[in-house]
Amino acid sequence: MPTILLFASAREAAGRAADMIPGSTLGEVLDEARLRFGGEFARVLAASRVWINGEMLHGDVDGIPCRAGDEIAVLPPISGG
Amino acid sequence: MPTILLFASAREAAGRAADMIPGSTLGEVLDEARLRFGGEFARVLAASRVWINGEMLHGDVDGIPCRAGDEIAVLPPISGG
Amino acid sequence: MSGQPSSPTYLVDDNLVGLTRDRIPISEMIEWAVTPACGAVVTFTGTVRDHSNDRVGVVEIDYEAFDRHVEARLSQIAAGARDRWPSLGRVALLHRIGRVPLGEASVLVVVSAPHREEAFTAGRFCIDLVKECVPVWKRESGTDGTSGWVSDGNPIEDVATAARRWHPVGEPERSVR
Amino acid sequence: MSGQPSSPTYLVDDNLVGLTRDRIPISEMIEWAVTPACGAVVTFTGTVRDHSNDRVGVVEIDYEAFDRHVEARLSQIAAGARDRWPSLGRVALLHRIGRVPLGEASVLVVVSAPHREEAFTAGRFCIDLVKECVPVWKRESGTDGTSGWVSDGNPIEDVATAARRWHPVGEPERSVR
Repeated sequence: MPTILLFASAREAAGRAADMIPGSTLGEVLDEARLRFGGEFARVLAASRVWINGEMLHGDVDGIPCRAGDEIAVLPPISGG
Repeated sequence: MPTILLFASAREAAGRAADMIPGSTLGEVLDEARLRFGGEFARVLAASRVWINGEMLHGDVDGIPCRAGDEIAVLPPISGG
Repeated sequence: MSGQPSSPTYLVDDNLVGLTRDRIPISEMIEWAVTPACGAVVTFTGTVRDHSNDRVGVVEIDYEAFDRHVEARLSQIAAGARDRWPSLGRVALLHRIGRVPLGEASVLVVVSAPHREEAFTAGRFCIDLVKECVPVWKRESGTDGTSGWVSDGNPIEDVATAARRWHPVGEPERSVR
Repeated sequence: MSGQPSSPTYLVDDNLVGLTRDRIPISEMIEWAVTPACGAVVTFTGTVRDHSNDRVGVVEIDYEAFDRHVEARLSQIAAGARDRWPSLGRVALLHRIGRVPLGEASVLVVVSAPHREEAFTAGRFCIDLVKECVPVWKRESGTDGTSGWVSDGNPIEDVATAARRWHPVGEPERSVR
């Protein structure tokens, strides 16, 4: 089952820093995350970057396949320094 | 009698850091300095700025009057820092 | 690296990057950056400020990071600067995380070069990219007892993309290749 | 001032200029420059380099100054920077004279500002003007035992003139007012 890692406002909205979430595509995992973590999390997610295994994703990413052991990171906007 | 202050390569060419040089205009003082200190000094002077009492001079300066107590400084090019 | 974010790590001889929970050793880094061939050292320290777009009366910022990606990103930025300005001597990029009180440094860039032109330009490049590309978030705490995540950030960017887009201040922006 | 060129002198609260024969206190100056309103500190250190246009194998530079005009000029430069970038926090400008060995700093600029943009630009302005306007000369000594005045300098310029002519790197040069 993929692991989701949550940072900063995404972590706070979800009430946890990490979770195991089922899904065979990124879209399924993120849908389930929105269900579990609620509307505030969904709002943060909409403004965030998503990385899989440290790689940034671009464009329409919902169809990307996910496997057990994949690490999906939700990174809210940064203001740096 | 005006005082002339010499720095860096001007000081080295003249063999001294300061001198008293007679003259009622800057042109007279600098002519006398060239005579006293020789050709190498004259070459350095040609590339230098001349300040009177801490003020930079511009343009044709030979006619500027000099008084006893005036401080004429010869400042070779700087390379800074 | 990510397991011990407590002291700077030498990654390449002339690039030094690190994530630390302690005070950033500013003068040590400047000393380290000096080499015989380099007459110019430019240093940028980003310090915790008493105000932001969100808040006045900031007394502390708590920096949270995706730890194990910070040094890799800093290292890419240092390498990107060296690609662009091959004359650079040394490049040090350090980020502090955890709670940083008002006035202390959270980020440090030190760049040395033979001449000041490239030291200034490369220093600016490095801090601009640190602020665009390194997964670090700021939670500000105020004198009023409240705190919150800084809300005016931008989506985190890849180093390669940000480097292509970066241009010296004053120069017209080039299109992204 | 000119009688005691041994320690930095406070001239105005938020500007600090000085002529010194000792090592330049870099980290103290950076600490001094940090204020609660300023999140960005840019530091330039000019260090003695092993080569110049004239010479390789430089081991030391002996700096000679028209002592009693150095601090006044540094002060004019700091004031000029503050006129141009009113948001600046603190500005420190120090010059060392006498014999400075390879790798040690001969000149220091530290500028703090709320944001990095003006800190970088003002820092560059300050060091450019120091190199154009401050009556200091360099005599380089080499490994071969010879020494000589650095010959590739420019005529010393007034601060007001140099400030008007100065423009950020990359911007087209403006005509002198």
